[in-house]
Amino acid sequence: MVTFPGSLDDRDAQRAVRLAGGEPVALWHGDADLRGVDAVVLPGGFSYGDYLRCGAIARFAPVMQTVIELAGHGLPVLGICNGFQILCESHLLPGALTRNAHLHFRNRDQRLRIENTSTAWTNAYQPADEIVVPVKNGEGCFVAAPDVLDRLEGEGRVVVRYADGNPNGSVRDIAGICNERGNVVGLMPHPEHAVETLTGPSTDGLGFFASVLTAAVS
Amino acid sequence: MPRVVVDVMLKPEILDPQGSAILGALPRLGFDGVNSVRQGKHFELEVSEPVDEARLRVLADTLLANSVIEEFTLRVLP
Amino acid sequence: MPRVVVDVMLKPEILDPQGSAILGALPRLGFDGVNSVRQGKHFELEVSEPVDEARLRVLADTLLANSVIEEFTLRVLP
Amino acid sequence: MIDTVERARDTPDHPQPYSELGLKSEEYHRIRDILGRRPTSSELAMYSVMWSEHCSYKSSKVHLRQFGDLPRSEVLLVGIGENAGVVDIGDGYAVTFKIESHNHPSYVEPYQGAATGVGGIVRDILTMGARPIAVMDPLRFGPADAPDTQRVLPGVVAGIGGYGNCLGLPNIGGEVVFDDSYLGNPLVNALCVGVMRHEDIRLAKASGPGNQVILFGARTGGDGIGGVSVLASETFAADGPAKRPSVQVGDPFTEKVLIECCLEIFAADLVVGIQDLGGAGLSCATTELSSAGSGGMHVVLDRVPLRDETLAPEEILMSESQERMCAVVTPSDVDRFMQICARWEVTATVIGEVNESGRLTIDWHGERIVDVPPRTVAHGGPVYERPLARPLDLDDLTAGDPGRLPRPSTSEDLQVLLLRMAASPNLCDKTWVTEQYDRYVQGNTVLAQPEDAGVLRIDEQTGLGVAVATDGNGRFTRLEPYAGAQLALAEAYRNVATTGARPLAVTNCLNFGSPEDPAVMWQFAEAVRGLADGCRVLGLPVTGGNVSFYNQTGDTAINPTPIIGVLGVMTDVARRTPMAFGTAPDEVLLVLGETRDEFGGSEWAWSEHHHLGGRPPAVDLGRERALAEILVTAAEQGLLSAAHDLSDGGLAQALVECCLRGDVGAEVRLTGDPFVNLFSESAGRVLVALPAQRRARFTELCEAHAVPVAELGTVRPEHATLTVAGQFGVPLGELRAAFTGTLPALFGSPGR
Ligand SMILES: Nc1ncnc2c1ncn2[C@@H]1O[C@H](COP(=O)(O)OP(=O)(O)O)[C@@H](O)[C@H]1O
Ligand SMILES: [Mg+2]
Repeated sequence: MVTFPGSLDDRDAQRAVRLAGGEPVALWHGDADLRGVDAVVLPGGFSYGDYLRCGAIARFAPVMQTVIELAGHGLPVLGICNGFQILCESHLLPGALTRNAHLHFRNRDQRLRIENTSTAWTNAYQPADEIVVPVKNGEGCFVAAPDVLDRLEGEGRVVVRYADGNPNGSVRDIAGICNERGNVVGLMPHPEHAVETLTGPSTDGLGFFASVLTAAVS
Repeated sequence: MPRVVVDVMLKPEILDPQGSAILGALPRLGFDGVNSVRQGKHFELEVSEPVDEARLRVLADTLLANSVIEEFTLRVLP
Repeated sequence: MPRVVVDVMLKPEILDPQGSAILGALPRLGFDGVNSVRQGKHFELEVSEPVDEARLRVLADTLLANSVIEEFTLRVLP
Repeated sequence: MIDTVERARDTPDHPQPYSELGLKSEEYHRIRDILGRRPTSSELAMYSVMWSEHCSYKSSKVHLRQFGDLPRSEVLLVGIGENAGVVDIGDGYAVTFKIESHNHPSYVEPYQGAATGVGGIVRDILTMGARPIAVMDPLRFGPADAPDTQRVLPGVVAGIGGYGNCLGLPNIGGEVVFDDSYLGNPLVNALCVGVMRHEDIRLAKASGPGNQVILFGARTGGDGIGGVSVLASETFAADGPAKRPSVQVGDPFTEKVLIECCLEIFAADLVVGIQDLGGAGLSCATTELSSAGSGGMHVVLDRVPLRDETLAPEEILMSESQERMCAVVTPSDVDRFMQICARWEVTATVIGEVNESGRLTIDWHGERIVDVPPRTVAHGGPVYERPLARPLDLDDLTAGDPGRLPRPSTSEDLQVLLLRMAASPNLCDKTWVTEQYDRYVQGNTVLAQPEDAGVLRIDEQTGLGVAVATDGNGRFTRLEPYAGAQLALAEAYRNVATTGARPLAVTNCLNFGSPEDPAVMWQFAEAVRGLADGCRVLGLPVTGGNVSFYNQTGDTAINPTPIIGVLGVMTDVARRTPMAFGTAPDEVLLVLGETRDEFGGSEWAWSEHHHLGGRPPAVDLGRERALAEILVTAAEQGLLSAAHDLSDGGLAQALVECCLRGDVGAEVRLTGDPFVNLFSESAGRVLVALPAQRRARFTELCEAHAVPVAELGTVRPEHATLTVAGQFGVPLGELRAAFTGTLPALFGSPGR
């Protein structure tokens, strides 16, 4: 779990990892050492205040140089919200996240459809599973060039899609995507906020963290 | 069609957190020699002729810039 | 000290909700004759001499603009 | 030329602009008497800003004393006088909470005004040694359809969200109220809650001679100079915000980093005392710290890191640049302190040293520009017993009984009224606002808006948690300030209890017009007396608060608006009672309390008839206590599946909200006048739902506490209709459309 200056959901994501049966390890943005972890989560928040562009400054942190390198060798990496933005800025994932079409920050419980269950982070779900997890972002509108989108669709790399309403204007209702290998996944919604009935709209988000434990074992 | 460019900047005495954050990041990226960064907004408008510059200034002043904290420059390009 | 101005705009094919919102508000505020509005970012940098423009372009291209969705122009002012 | 102490001695007759700085001539002469000479311009700046209404409480002090005189509460660990009060919630945990106003700045520049309001209250909480864990935002605006509300509301909401979201603080509740009286004076109040272990409580004092004074956080710039005295103490000129004072811009990222940095510093136990820089900036921090500690401090002002090198020393002392803190650190800890700051890339500078001289001395360019007894600046300000006079129009107002207003006479009228009320700006769904706030971050939000109170888990192992609610009703308070304050207290108290939490402590923000108007001052005095008396009956301490005066346009003051915050504790948040119907099988509905024909100051009278008159509903705090006892016990025993307090809009509104929240229908049967039953705003009532098999046990509990309980009806999950037997049935879809359509129609539909 990487903490950048301005990361907010880092402790929440650690809790989610713990509830899924994993052992969370705190990593620091300024430290290039990943301490031998089996997978990396880039949590939500406002790294560097989201100034300039979301994720634009965090992308250059020392820790990201290692993440970029090891992701290329198959290390599972999940970017949630701000983490997704950082992955796009780092070019680990294609496309970009822009200002929500309605120009507001929006927090709501969102229905999603899991479109790809073969990634390191979604193998615990069944194809076409529908889950409810919170979304909360101001710049979550996914955009990419038409040919990139066609490739993403063609290769099954749209991992999650908004169902029942699109909260930010993302093209083709895309909520999350993965790289070619399926080890790097980024999504705007927050599965780590749907891991306990007491505090979340559901426990549907646990699957992301359970998936990677299986992936790490295999 | 004539184009009008409006640049909006925070007044110099107002804190510019975005500019400061970028400036702070530069050394980490190995860029030196930049002593200050300020970030503002850049608007490009396409307008019909004839261009009523005075009216456009009102527009910039009331809508594009927040005169409490920002100031603007306006250029009409042919 | 030399100043460098970088203007960053979304590529034309990318939707610009902020520009559209402004355009949509204009008639309500009684402004007509504006046919399009696009909103981008405007950066003003103060740099030390000598100015290495090529290096500044790299800075603009890697940090100030995201080449996936944006394009930029750079001007060095004396 | 620098105005030094020496020069001030030599030029006693040098004219000084004290009145431009907001000081009265007597006040200026008092300063001269204290110093035995004329003040230097820097000293004058410090006194003027610290003796302003905002910082010195000169008009309110004599009244606020009543809060300090309440019986000592055993849960109160730190009381009024510190940055925020601290209460013991058990298991070694302490919670601090406080409300502040940022009304005038938010009118001038809604986004930044509201954002910096959040920033300021969060620093107050942080200063106590606590991790901030949530915010709330009680807001008041002019009419929803007024053009200026279109400017102010979206900006305020975006500012609160922009700052709070970026800090990672869940927003768990607040209020959005529209009323003509706030048109030129919106109210932007912000509450923050923080948690710490008992041993981590920190205080604002500079003790230990030789200890170092460290300024850390953002650099000091020219923002908000004079903001305190101009923004907070003077009424706007009749022509509106034309003479715009400079505005502060917030940097939430810097504040977020500052929070984490401070918490790490606290954990390493590196501070002797700490103070945030808010209104009056360094003037306030240095004088308050030194007067609470060893009594003396020396500061070298040249060391203050500046954003703008052209600032004069007076300006540096008055600057309200945000995101700054001031700490007192023993010399041996300074290095470790600096290391933590460096790790977070927080600028930190030693600017001075504590001593026992009894004086605050400040140097600039090697010359002495300030030499004052700090207590006289921080606490020696004037105290006024302002004249009080019952408002001349009050008799006419109370005589204007709403009983004479036309009421609906047919079932069809009633149904139309129910839908229209549900769609009225004050009662309608506030999702347009609240979805701009993050309520999930930190992962401990158990209940948030639109529930009666926000509920936060504090301890993941035990489930220990707190509930917080804020309430205020300017119309009730206008009609009868004493009762109005108590009604606000009662409602916040009831809201906390409705979720199952035991009310523990009170904070408040008192928003009023000009204290120089005897009618306003009377309202203020009555409201404070009502609140203090109310707290005595409920057995709750007032832990702190804030006063905002001069909320008026010309001679017209806002409706007096005390906002009351109540904090409660819950031993296990898993036992909280939510408001949605339909979460348990076979639910029956009961109403606790008595419904009377009470429409004075009601939402019905206002939204249907634009009428404000008569008397507000009767308050019975003994009944509120009994009610709370029932609700808390019922939650502990797991008797209730839902509960919702009856307030604005009465039973009708509560039914609409509970049905829509659970997306289930209900059928109710009314005895007596259906209009009064549905729309009266009698206090001390709660609507509950529970599985039928627990009804007997629950009614027994009510009888034991002598609270009347009436059968109302049943939840009907299979019927998507709210039915009032013998009157009407409204499909939920129609209800939802009415309830949710209003704000998007007014402020722009945010898309699908
Ligand atoms: N209405 C009030 N009720 C109770 N305490 C109050 C009220 N107004 C101010 N206080 C208390 O007076 C003290 C000084 O307030 P203030 O100067 O606003 O503090 P700060 O500058 O830390 O915000 C604080 O302890 C505050 O809680
Ligand atoms: Mg304070």
